[in-house]
Amino acid sequence: MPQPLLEMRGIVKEFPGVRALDGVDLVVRAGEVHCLLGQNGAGKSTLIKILSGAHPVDEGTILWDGEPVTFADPQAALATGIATIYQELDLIDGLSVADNIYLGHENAKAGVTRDRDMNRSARELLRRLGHPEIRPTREVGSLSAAGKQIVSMARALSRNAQVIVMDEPSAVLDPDEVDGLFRVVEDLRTSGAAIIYISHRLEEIRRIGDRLTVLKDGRTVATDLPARDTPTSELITLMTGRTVSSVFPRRTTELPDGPPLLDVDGISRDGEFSDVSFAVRAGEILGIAGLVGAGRSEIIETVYGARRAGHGSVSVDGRTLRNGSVSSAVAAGLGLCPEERKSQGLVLDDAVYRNISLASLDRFAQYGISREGAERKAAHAAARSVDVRPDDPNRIIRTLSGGNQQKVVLARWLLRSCKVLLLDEPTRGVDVGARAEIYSLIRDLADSGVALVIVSSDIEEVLGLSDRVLVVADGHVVHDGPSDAIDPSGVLDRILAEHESTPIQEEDIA
Amino acid sequence: GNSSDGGDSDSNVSKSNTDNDKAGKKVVIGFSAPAADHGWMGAITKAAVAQAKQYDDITLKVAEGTNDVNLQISQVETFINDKVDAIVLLPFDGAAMTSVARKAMDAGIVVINVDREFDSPFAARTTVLGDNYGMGVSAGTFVCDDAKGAKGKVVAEIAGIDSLPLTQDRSQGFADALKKCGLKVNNRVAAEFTVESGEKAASNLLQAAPKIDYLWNHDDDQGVGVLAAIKNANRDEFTMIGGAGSANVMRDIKADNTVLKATVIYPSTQAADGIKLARLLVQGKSMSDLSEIEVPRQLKLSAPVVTKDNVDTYIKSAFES
Amino acid sequence: MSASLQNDPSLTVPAPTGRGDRGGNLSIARNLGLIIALVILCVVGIITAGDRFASTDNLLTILRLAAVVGVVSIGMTFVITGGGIDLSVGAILALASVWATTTGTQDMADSIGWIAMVFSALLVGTCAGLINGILIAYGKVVPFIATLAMLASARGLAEVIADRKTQIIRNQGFTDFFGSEPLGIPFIVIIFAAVTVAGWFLLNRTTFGRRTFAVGGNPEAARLAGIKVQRHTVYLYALLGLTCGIAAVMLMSRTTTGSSTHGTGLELQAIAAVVIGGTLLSGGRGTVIGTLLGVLIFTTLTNVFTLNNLSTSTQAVANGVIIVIAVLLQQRIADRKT
Amino acid sequence: MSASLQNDPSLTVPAPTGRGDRGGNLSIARNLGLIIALVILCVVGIITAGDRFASTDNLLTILRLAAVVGVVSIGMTFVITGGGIDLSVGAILALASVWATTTGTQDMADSIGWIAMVFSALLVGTCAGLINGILIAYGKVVPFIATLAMLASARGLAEVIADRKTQIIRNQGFTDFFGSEPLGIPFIVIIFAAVTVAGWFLLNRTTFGRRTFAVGGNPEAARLAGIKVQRHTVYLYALLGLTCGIAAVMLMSRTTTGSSTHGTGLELQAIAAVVIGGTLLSGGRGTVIGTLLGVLIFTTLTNVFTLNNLSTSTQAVANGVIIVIAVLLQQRIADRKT
Ligand SMILES: Nc1ncnc2c1ncn2[C@@H]1O[C@H](COP(=O)(O)OP(=O)(O)OP(=O)(O)O)[C@@H](O)[C@H]1O
Ligand SMILES: Nc1ncnc2c1ncn2[C@@H]1O[C@H](COP(=O)(O)OP(=O)(O)OP(=O)(O)O)[C@@H](O)[C@H]1O
Ligand SMILES: [Mg+2]
Ligand SMILES: [Mg+2]
Repeated sequence: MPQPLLEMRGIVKEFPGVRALDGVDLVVRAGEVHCLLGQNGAGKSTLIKILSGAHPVDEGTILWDGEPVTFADPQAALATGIATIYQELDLIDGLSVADNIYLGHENAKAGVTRDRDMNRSARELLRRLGHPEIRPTREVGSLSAAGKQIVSMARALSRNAQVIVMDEPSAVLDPDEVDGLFRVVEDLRTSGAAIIYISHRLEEIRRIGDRLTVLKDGRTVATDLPARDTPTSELITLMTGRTVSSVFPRRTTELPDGPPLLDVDGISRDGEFSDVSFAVRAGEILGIAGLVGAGRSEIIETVYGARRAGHGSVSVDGRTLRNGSVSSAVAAGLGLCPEERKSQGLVLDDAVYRNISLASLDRFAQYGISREGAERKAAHAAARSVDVRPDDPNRIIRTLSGGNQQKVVLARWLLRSCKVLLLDEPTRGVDVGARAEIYSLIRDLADSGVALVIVSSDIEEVLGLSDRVLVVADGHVVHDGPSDAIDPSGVLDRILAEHESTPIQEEDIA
Repeated sequence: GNSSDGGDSDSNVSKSNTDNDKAGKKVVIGFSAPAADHGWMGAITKAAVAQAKQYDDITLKVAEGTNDVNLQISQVETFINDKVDAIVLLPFDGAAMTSVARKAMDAGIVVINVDREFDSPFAARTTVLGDNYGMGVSAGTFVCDDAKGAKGKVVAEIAGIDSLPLTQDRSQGFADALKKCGLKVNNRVAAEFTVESGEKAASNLLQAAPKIDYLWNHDDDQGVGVLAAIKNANRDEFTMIGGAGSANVMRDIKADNTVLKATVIYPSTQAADGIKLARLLVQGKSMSDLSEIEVPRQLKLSAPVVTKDNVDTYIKSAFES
Repeated sequence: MSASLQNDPSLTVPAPTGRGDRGGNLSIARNLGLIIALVILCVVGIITAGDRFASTDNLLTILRLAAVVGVVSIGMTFVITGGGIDLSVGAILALASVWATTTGTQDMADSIGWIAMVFSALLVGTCAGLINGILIAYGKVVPFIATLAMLASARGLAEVIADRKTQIIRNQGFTDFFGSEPLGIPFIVIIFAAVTVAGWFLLNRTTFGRRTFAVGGNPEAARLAGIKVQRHTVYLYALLGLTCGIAAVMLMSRTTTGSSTHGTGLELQAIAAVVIGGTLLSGGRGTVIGTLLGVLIFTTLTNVFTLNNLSTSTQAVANGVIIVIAVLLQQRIADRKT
Repeated sequence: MSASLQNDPSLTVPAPTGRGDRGGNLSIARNLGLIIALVILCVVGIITAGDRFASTDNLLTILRLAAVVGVVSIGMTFVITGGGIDLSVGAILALASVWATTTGTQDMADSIGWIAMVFSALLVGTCAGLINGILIAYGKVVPFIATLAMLASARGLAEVIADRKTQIIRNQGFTDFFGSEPLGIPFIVIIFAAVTVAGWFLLNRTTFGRRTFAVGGNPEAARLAGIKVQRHTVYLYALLGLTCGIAAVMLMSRTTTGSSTHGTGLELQAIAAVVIGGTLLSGGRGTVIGTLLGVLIFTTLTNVFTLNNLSTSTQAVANGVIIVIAVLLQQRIADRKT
């Protein structure tokens, strides 16, 4: 067997109060796609941040081509040949796409940038990734999350690295873009590079992985497993230490008849979506399917009052909500788990319990004076119900792993016990075990009479969870019907049909 | 200019050749003044410190110069706690410092009020005042005399910090004097007593008034900037009068090669006088040149006009800004 | 790069520190540096000035000096925690003091009592704060610019109203009441204490305080959690305006005047005290106790300087150097404890 | 899946604003409000003051006035874009001007030429900036506090050195050189223009500028991209210190003096010009052209006021109101264009 390109041995990393890594081993060979698996908070991101020089290591050795190396800062790792796509988008919003791609290794002569050359090569990279429509001169802040992810990938490619680390790159991509990503991964592998790939979607690992390493609670519990044919149940047991059935919990009771609880009547917003109507009854789950960028987030944000509707109205329990007012929506019993948890959902430097109780402050207060004890207790219970780890309500959100942050947002609305809950990508970045728990939570909420609207890029998930499904393409509702009457390919067909009927405007590539 | 001729800070210090200078009982004096953010105020503090050094029996405590009345009040409070014998106080705002000065007097401390008057006679034992209104009158009278009754002369004024009562007094005096000979202030801007602000204000003023006959500038320190601006604008059609009486300006007047022909003195030795008086009062002495046994309640220093003719008399006591 | 950089704590993600005044040992750790700095200052004061420093009278002098800037700093803590900044506090104080001492107001005070003066100072302060808040929350003018504009306008207006004259308070009732010293403690120190306690309670024990942290920490998340972010922002600036009004009354009693020059430079003093205290300028984290310590440090520093007869320029230089040392000290201590 | 979907333009959402001065029409839209405000001001100037306003002399007066604060504002644009702030610029300017005009320096200038004075001003400015930068980047002192401390120390030091006297420049070569007017344009205006062009180029056409945006926009991301964030921060403050040194030379030539009172209040003027110009106080977005417009607006405003013989108080009130209106106007226009 050839010498491994990269070996990490006995890696230990401690944060104040947590031992995030407790002796992790990872061996990566050239020309392989090495998958890293583990629950939320297992230490995957921490491990790769040590590899990329973002965190200093506490103990352990890193061997590169058999030679011990230390990465004091990201520059050192990049110079060695390790490029990283981080889980949290690490782009500079104010800079253009090309500037972001070449940040830190600009094409410049005597400090003067050669913008034209950079734009040209950036365009080349984006084309290779299957996204020629993203203009290199465009400001990154104006891109959607998926667009930003593509730019991050282009940036990693631009380094011509020997090891490329991808921390949940597919979380914000739709199936089509994941295909594009995998083509690039395939190219890289053939050219002899090694890829470290992190994802919570087992089917992806089956498709492109060669070998895999499983982390649990900061330790390596299994390594050198074949990615393609290790049984799913074994992987899940390795990760979680128990067995989890990841089927969608089916409705056990008949959907009660009744007037709609949430009634959306012909809402539109210029340039985003038009004439969207739907109604959801108490206890019903409505799924909204569509590709990234179809305008689903915009629709439910408008329902929630976070965006002002140009036309149309939203009513809850027969009472019309004030247009563009989140507080009136919340008062009427609406809740929203937004799409981007960091920028829209969480106060990152505040404690877990305070983030959870944020929407229910009045419930734990008398004459405006908080009853801290009761609040903390209730919030802690809500955090437990979605299994936030570590189980410490005083923890600062910023120090939680990505998936656990998502659970905190969910817990907020569980605590508030709202009548209508809008969930935008509720399982993005959530591990298999927790995902099953969230599914059963959603089921329980519906059974207890809450009306739910779920947006997800995972079409199976939408269909599996919901009673009724709305398919959205280009800001139009192209299908509305019971979810058991349509299958994933049916959904895609509707979307394609819509795309063919409206010509796609190419962005100017010049 | 720069302190080229060294030790000129001492030249402002006066010693009388009487018994009063004989060492007496130790006197602790607290001194507080506004921030030395312009030359005249810097000269005031320096002169006071230099004066105190002349007497072995004086211990001077100098508080940080401040334009914050709240802080200045607390400095006086500290002096009271310290049980100093006398306080020489140049208040940022006389009215605002009245009540704390009174508290000091009530505590048996001799308070000498300098330059900016308290609004209660009980707040200070003695007040040493420059004559701000008189300054304006002197400048205005100079203009009237020089204009010799000619009507329609364009008069411009560059004031100091406009929100200070003393600036208002000076302007009032100037306007009143001008009225007597049928003139008025045609253009007025305010600067901030600093060179930079003088330059700025003057640049704009010179644009606003294409032709000027007389220009009164309240303060010679900002005057350095005003003169620079005049030079930058290549203007020389008018006569400029200064204020306060810095050594620079007197040298300019003497040399007679700029538009600056006169200045109105506003003594920078007031605080130094205050120190001397405080010492006399604490030691129970009198002003020996007066037959009066007690130190008088108020001393108003005059505001003479310095021109080429009498500059030699004043240049020795002028402050280096 | 050298290996020493590996242990540089600054390279890692910011260490989680306590947020408000609570959080047990964390908050003590965070304030410990300040407390140590204050203690060192006091020790220096005692060594250099002995009894003149360590006397009740001197303590009260320090507290009286701290009171005016302290009350405003408490208000400023709310605005900065809520993600804003206010440069107009000194100007608002001046305007309130002038308004409350115009002949009109004083005549009213003569007939219906000095409460009319207090009331008009508070009202003017609150209204000016309200205007700031509305411009910032609804007009979307950045706080720095909106309050800079208010700084210019309010002071200009104060000058116009006062006609550049210092207005003297004739009403004896007013001066007597606020000049009183129940139990030997100056009344304005009592007000300062009351405002501090109320501020601490409001920030740490009420939903208002909780919303302030959320609005400052992540306004978008706060909005999506149903908090009326704009309205809350207006409240914050109005609250600060109110504290400016209170400070105006305190300064009026201290100086027995109203003047358009009152409160000059107050904005920097207040912001510095708040930031030294540990409130984040970027919002989301704030501590009233820290602010209190910050104010006391600055005031004690000035007091020690005055007692020691340092020259003004030396004081300024020392001031700067000491501030930096205090902050560096505080950081090292906070880092060690977490 | 079909190829057509891969080109789905909706992966990208509508662009909000341009970043720097680049981005073509977007940046014009962003500056349009400022340009309109400036034009309105000029129209008001012409209506109220006629030829006195619209003359070459007056234009040069405005530019001369703008030059000093302008040069510092360009430097400030870099620091603010890089996520910092500097309150010490006025004090640094004062210190540099005093240092360059001490008898020692002037004697040196007499023997080796006035370049010695220029050199020492630039050196003092840069060193002071360097100290700021090191305190902030490596000492982790928040910029507000570090530069506030520098403000106190530098001005105090300037007072000590100058002994509170205004130091007059004797060197004729210096005054002649900087007072010259090649082609009728005052030399300091030429310096201002050169600094502006250099600043624009540095911010928009070099890796240094690119990294400044990155460091200000997201320092952690910049670090992960391999940028030496701390070192870059030091450079930014040193650069601003250098512009303070340049401004000191300009002010020395304008007033023929060095003084510890030079540059009083400069910090707020410079920050206000930068922020009005559209640079984000939170960093990551900055524009040199906007700053230039901001400086010109403030200077023209003062000029028009003076030409119209307005009292300082009225000027202050009007100033505040006009700033707010200009900002509101600019926002409405920018909103409409995007
Ligand atoms: N800066 C930090 N300070 C303190 N604790 C941290 C910090 N960063 C991570 N942790 C902790 O380290 C552990 C590992 O986190 P990490 O982000 O590596 O998990 P992960 O495997 O990537 O999870 P996910 O799948 O949710 O992204 C978690 O318990 C997390 O709370
Ligand atoms: N004008 C805009 N500027 C910046 N960001 C925007 C803008 N409009 C939308 N976005 C953001 O872009 C993201 C993606 O929007 P998109 O239209 O792709 O929604 P979607 O169809 O719901 O996609 P997804 O599958 O990611 O939920 C959203 O988070 C939205 O907040
Ligand atoms: Mg992770
Ligand atoms: Mg979306």
